[in-house]
Amino acid sequence: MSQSYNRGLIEDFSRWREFEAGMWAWIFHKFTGWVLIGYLFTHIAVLSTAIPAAGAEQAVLAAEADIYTQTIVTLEELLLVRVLEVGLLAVAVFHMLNGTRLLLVDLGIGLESQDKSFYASLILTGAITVASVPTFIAGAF
Amino acid sequence: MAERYSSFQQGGTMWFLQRVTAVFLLVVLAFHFFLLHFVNHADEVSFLASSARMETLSYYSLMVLFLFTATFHGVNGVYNALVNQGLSGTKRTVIKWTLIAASALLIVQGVRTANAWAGGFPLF
Amino acid sequence: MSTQIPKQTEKAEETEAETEAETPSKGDERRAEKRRRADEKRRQRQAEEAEKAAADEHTIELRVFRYDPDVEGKQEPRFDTFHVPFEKGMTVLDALMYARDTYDSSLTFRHSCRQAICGSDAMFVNGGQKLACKTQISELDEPVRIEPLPHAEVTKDLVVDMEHFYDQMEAVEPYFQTNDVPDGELEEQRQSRENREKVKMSTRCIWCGACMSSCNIAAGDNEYLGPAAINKAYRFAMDEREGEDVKQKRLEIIEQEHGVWRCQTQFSCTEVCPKDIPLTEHIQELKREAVKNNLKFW
Amino acid sequence: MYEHDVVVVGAGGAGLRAAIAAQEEGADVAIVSKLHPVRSHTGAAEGGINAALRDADSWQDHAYDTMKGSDYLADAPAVEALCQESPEEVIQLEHWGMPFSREEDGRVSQRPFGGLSFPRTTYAGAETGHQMLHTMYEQVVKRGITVYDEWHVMDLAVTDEEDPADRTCHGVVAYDIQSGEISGFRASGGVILATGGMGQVFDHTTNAVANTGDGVAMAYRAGVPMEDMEFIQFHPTTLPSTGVLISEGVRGEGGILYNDEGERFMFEHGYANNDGELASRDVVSRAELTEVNEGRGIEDEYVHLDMRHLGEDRILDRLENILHLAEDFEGADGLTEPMPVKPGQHYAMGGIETNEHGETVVDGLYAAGECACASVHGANRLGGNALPELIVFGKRAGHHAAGKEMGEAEIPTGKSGEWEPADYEFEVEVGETGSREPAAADGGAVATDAESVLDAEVERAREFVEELLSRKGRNHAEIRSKVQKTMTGNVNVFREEPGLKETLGDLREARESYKDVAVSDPSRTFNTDLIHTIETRNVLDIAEALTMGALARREFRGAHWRKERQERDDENWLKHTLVSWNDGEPELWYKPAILEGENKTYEPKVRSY
Ligand SMILES: Cc1cc2nc3c(=O)[nH]c(=O)nc-3n(C[C@H](O)[C@H](O)[C@H](O)COP(=O)(O)OP(=O)(O)OC[C@H]3O[C@@H](n4cnc5c(N)ncnc54)[C@H](O)[C@@H]3O)c2cc1C
Ligand code: HEM
Ligand code: SF4
Ligand code: F3S
Ligand code: FES
Repeated sequence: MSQSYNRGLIEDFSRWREFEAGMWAWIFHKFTGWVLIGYLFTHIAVLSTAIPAAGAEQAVLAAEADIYTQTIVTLEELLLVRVLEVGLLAVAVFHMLNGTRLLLVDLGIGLESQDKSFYASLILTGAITVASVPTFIAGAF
Repeated sequence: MAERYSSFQQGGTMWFLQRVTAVFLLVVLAFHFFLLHFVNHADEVSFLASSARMETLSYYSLMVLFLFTATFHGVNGVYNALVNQGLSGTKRTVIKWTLIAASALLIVQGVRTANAWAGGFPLF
Repeated sequence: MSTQIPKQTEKAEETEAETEAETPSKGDERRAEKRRRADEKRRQRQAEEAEKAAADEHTIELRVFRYDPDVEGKQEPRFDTFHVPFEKGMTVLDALMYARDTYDSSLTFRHSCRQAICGSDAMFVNGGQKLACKTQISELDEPVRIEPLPHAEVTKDLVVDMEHFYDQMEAVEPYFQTNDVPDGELEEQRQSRENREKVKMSTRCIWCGACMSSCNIAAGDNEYLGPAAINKAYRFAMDEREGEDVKQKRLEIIEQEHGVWRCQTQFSCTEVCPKDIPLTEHIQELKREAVKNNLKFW
Repeated sequence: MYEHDVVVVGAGGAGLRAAIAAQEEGADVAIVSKLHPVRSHTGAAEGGINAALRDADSWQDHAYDTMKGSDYLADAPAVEALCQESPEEVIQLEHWGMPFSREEDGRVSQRPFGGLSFPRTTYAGAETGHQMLHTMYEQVVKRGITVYDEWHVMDLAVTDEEDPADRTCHGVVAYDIQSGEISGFRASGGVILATGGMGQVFDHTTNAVANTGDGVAMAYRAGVPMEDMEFIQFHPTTLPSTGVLISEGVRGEGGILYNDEGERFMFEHGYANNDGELASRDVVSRAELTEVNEGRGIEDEYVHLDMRHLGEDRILDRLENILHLAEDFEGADGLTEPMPVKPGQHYAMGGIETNEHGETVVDGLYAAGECACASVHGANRLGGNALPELIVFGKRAGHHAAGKEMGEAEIPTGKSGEWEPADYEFEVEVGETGSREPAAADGGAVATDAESVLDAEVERAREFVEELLSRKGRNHAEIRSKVQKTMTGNVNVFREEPGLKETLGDLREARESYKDVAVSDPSRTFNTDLIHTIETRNVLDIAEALTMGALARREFRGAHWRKERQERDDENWLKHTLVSWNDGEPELWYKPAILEGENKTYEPKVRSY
């Protein structure tokens, strides 16, 4: 069994500089994937306040005073949550775009421009995120 | 001579399912985001509005399918990532079953929520 | 500034003094004397070199990784600096050979053909896996930093242990197998031009190990077959002269737990391969073959 | 001590084929090689393998072409064996999966090559050697043949009888480069030397750095004669800084050679008024050097090979590989500038004297491949004839060593046949310097039983290494570089008496200096300094024998040109040159070339194409 030899700090700290596009794509995809599944769990947790809410009076529901609606509204009032939501969008968009890139790679399409398609995913993610900021922030203030 | 690694795994099937679910998610997630952030704004959400959507069979089943695929895709992705990093042996078995349990929990809870909105399984 | 003087000189001498006190053998004395002389020579050389560097603008500064488990003063990895006069067409290997033959004959690296075919001299040059003999010095930023291949055990200086890489290469049954060799004497197997074209790139591998060293996954999972071995499997799996049943066996080999599914399409293998083999493409094609084979619905 | 039936030294094309063959015969085989097999220089061969595969072709024609190409110095029995068996060997490679280039109908492709009367050069793109080497290594892996890689063989363990013909080889002594261990390898069946070329004798060569002719030197010191050492092929188009080969294809496509004054010298200076750049290798090499010597070389070193006029499309289509080579190894862009080229050492026709079964005069010692001289190339090797030599004679040696019955050989070895002593007196003393220093050890050992011969040899190797590591002295690199300089200066494509004598003197000095050579790296781990120092010894022995042969042969035959007599002299020189170590006092002698083949005699004719 061989193992990598420790060549001290020089190697460990500066290695990332030498990463190729494909390695960054891999790291980002991983990161975004984990964020998304993490979010899915919290998302369902928050949404399941709808279960007790379902037992509430019609009037309460109509007045939007049920626990589900209250939770969501309270959360949405926090600026932090809004910012995190934009972040989530960015994460999701990148994961989708790069995921599409990976699906193409799996099909053997466009392998020569795999680095360009990664940069394109990054740029597009940025653009879409910026463009959607108004919608997400709307009503927060 | 090198050791032969022959433990034949159904890596192929899982790999393939990861891609298939990805294609599905690509469409549904886009739809989901669009519907709940752009068509309807998140801060305007209410139980009744959610309920109204959930009461249609097509939306309900799409969302449940969304939940299933997203859970599979996400949890399988996490599991693969760990295995790729060298997770093995008992640790692997333990984590595998923990993840499966978590997925089951997530799905049960998710379906219960959907049912709460729909007032039981939507029949039309 | 040069780092050619080992920082441990003093410490090394201390240790020598100790060993001498314990076992005052002639051999030890001689070795100690030799080391002292070597150090002195090294210092002298370094002074000369610095002078030369100042006098001649066309010198290249090399910073070379040094380590030798066997020699006191080299057991702690360090970087040595060499100044090598530049010549048109000079490759990293030329520069290393010059440094070795002129300044320090203990500078160790593998090399043989000098023409990118023996695959001995893959190393880590300015942060990338390169074949030293195929890398022009003029295309690199200075100082040129030369290290052994990452993620492999360092044997000495720029030499790494290739055993594991060889094991992986040999784990994929890397030999032609067929059940129907034509009977007639001097009768060859037929192969279409298209098929030969298909496997052509995959047969160019020179076993340099650059790809394996660059792959993050291989670094994390020691048992991962790695791009070169998978490419070797591809070379046979795609050869139409091998029969269908052999192909089944080949797919099983590459589908094993640490086989193709480990690849995360990071592409660094493809980027560094000195023979321009489209490794990721080959790996991906095998994945698709394997899926087709398993699911058999198209 | 390691024990096997057959020990093969070297893992290039010849060594791998020999190992496979011996194993097929049921022997327990081990390969000992200083490089991992796939690193061997066979991988560098580009052009192809000659084999008469087609109905319109015949092995007889191939043999005829080879005899003619050799300038009638090859031995017919060996040439006929080569040409008869090459087809089946090539098909064997095909059956092992070698990815040959293919025709429309799926058969292997063949192309024309210099000096061949039929396009019979079978190839795999421009990487035939690479494919062949890897295909054979795959078979070695398949068969599970033991390979000791990165073990440097230092010397042979041979008994010390007076007459080399009475001696027996019991094994080899090798140094494990990784660990510094020195160990004996006992071979009860035989030792097969397949150590390849000796390009490092010259300072500009297409050969690898590892091609130091170790096997030849070891066999020489053990008493086996070296045959036809003076015949060295120089290739006219190699890159000046590295010696990388620029294929003949460039000139074939219409590439032009220019000197510093922009003259197309092949025509303008009348070197080859008909064929110009496409004249044979030795003619073009001599022309280039003449230009440089007369002051018309670029930077006094090389000439230009220009292919720009062929146009980008054609170059990219047919010579793309060349663009990469020029770019990677010389930093020259073949599309926009001419490429610098000069002649470089390429191939050694001579080597360890063997018969057509690969046997040497010493019992149990075989040689095959470029290090051997069964004499299939004579005074000049045809392109594409070395690779078939590896597989044909590799296999023969392997079979014989494993005990296969192969009949009586027709080529005599040693002084068992007709021979005559040389009448040439060397003015400089040659051979061993002074008393027998460990640094200049003879191959023989006094004992006769295998065990003690090996032990003695191992002991001697240990002492030698200890000595090198512990004493102080000069670095081998300066000695090697001196040898390479004088060899390239005087024993190059142009050879004349005064220069050759000067070189013999220089070599004498180098031998003296070698007596106090030392290794400054004290390490036991991967000590390349030590390995190179041991190799330099071999380089020295070979350079000397080569120069002796070149001095003695006063005629112009094949690759060997002598100013004193610029024509072939069949009257006096239809004979092989042999140099025997003779316990440190080299002896020069001759034996006749065998021109009678199986069913015809190859009458010397003028070699013109
Ligand atoms: C650039 C180039 C192009 C060529 N093109 C062609 C061509 O197109 N057609 C053709 O027919 N011929 C060609 N040749 C010639 C041919 O390739 C060689 O003659 C042939 O490959 C030599 O093979 P070999 O097996 O004898 O030696 P090699 O392949 O050189 O192998 C020698 C082996 O011996 C081992 N070895 C050496 N010394 C020791 C030691 N002391 N201890 C242990 N092991 C040792 C080495 O490790 C190596 O494995 C070409 C040659 C060159 C240089
Ligand atoms: C919207 C469309 C999506 C696409 C196109 C997509 C695509 C992909 C692909 C192709 C992979 C496999 C990467 C590989 O194995 O090499 C992957 C991994 C992953 N995905 Fe998605 N995905 C999407 C949505 C999601 C969602 C909604 C989640 C969260 C629930 C998610 C979580 C993950 C995780 C955790 C991984 C594993 C990451 C890792 O390797 O560490 N993905 N995705
Ligand atoms: S695939 Fe390329 S990088 Fe990897 S070992 Fe082969 S030649 Fe080297
Ligand atoms: S770098 Fe590694 S992850 Fe795959 S594409 Fe290459 S093997
Ligand atoms: S020296 Fe052979 S590949 Fe670089």
